[in-house]
Amino acid sequence: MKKLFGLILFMGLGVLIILALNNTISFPKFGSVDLSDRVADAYLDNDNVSEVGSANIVTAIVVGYRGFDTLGEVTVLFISALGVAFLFSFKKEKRLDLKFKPNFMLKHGSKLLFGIMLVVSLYIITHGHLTPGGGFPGGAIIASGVLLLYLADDKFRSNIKGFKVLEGVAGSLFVIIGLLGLILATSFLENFIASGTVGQLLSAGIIPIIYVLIGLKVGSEIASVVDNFLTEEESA
Amino acid sequence: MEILDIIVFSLMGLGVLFTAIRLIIGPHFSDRVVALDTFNMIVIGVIVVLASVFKSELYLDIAIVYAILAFLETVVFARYLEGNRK
Amino acid sequence: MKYFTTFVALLLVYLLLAGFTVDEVILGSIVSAILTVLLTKYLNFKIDLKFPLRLLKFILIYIPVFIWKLILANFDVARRVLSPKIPVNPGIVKVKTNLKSDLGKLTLANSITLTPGTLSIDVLDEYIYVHTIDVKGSDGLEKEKNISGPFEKILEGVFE
Amino acid sequence: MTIAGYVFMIIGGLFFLLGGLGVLRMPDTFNRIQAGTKATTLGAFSVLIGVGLVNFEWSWIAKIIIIIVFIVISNPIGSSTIAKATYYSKYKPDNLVQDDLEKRGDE
Repeated sequence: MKKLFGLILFMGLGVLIILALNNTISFPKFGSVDLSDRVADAYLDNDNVSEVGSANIVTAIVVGYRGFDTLGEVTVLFISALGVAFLFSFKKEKRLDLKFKPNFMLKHGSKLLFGIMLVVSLYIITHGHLTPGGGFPGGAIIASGVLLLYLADDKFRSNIKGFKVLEGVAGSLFVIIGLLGLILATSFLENFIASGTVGQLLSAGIIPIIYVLIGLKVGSEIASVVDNFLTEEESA
Repeated sequence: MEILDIIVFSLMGLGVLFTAIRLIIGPHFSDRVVALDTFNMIVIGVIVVLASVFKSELYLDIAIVYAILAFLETVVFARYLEGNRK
Repeated sequence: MKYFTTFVALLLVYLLLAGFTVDEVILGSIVSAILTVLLTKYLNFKIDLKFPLRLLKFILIYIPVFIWKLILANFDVARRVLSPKIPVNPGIVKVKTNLKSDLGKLTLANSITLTPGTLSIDVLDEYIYVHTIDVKGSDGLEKEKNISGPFEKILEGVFE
Repeated sequence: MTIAGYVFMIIGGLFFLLGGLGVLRMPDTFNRIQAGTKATTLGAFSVLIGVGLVNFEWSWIAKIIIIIVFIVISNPIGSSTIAKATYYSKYKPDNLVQDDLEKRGDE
């Protein structure tokens, strides 16, 4: 039954792809695309740096112009975390037994390093509009800190409920800020705060706020994936 | 100063080459982990010197993040190796 | 007091990364305050009034010795790498340490790894298990002098 | 200042080269760990100080301090983790003349 269902899904997807590629109306003909007529030029235009207010052009595109896409990306990550949680069980009570004790230096040194890692990750998240980096790498570093503690301490169990609450709150706030843009300005996720001087910490309007939320959401999602992999059900 | 940059880069590049050879031929998994650890440290050096060549301190952020991830990588591989017990 | 030192350490790291401006100090204080509440239960440093003196000892006595030993270690490595004919008889020896605090043991083990010819593998109870390239000296005391001698006394002054 | 910085950087590069050579030429895993860790720690130290001297500004030096502290703490920890893993794995080198850890038994 499962295999049949999978086959139907697979074939349906194939049909959809063929239909989409066969569509001659919405796709320009091969070789006839006018590359000078793309939005990329407008994004990279120097005037737009002052329009968005972000010193980092990648951040300006990812959050400023393509905020809606980013919301989708974060949702993809959320769904994959949910998939991992489904694949394993929900009733996680016991820490997975790693059989081998971590050595002393790793166990005690990782606590020192964890502090540095968290500060670095928060620095990267909050400076996403000024330096390379931003929400996604910062969130990944938070999660790697959690992974380090899991590997370094065989008794450690992170507060996974806190992570879930954090993830939910961050996701909801992202959407709420988008809706505020719809109300206060004209469209979803539009910037409604003055963008300030380029290069200052408090600049670029809603970009830093959204990037902080993305960072917290990504970090807590990946941390919950790590937790799911390293815990198991209480064997009855 | 360009010639000095080239000297530094070539020294580090030779180091990277040697560790890469060990990474490929290393008879055991543990040798590969050691080679990878050394490799990552040299790459941190390369990033820092690149930051100096490009005169941009933003590259140092990348070096910090790389150092963090390199350490984590070493720990993860080492813990995996422990599972391969005799 | 415990909260305060954690807070100061985190804020220092943040400000070193971000630079000293008014905005950064405010943001860094918020970030460090949140992290302090989350992290204090994992970090347990014993901090008392002698702390500045200890820090001074650490910087002025420990670090120069450490760097000197590190340079010696590298010349040792260079000698071994460039002439692999030097006979090696490696072994794992245990070294007793008198340090009680975890941080002290950690620093001692890390220092041993970075000194000539030794590599600390694990710390169990009050023994540090060290891999040495060349097992010297048959009785225990002599070995300990060779391996952990220079650091043990300094770190006792710092951490105990 | 620039000259001194470049001297440090070249010394650091030499130590990195030495680390790579050590990892390649040493006979067994523990010796490779030793050579790799020591040489790369001092090499990174030296290169970072050199870059700090070439670009003698506060924003550079602050970040360099963070990297040095992180490397000095993390590098020995990482190598001792590999060493312990190697010791208990099936690839343990068999040329040890003395082995105190074995007397202690498993874990």
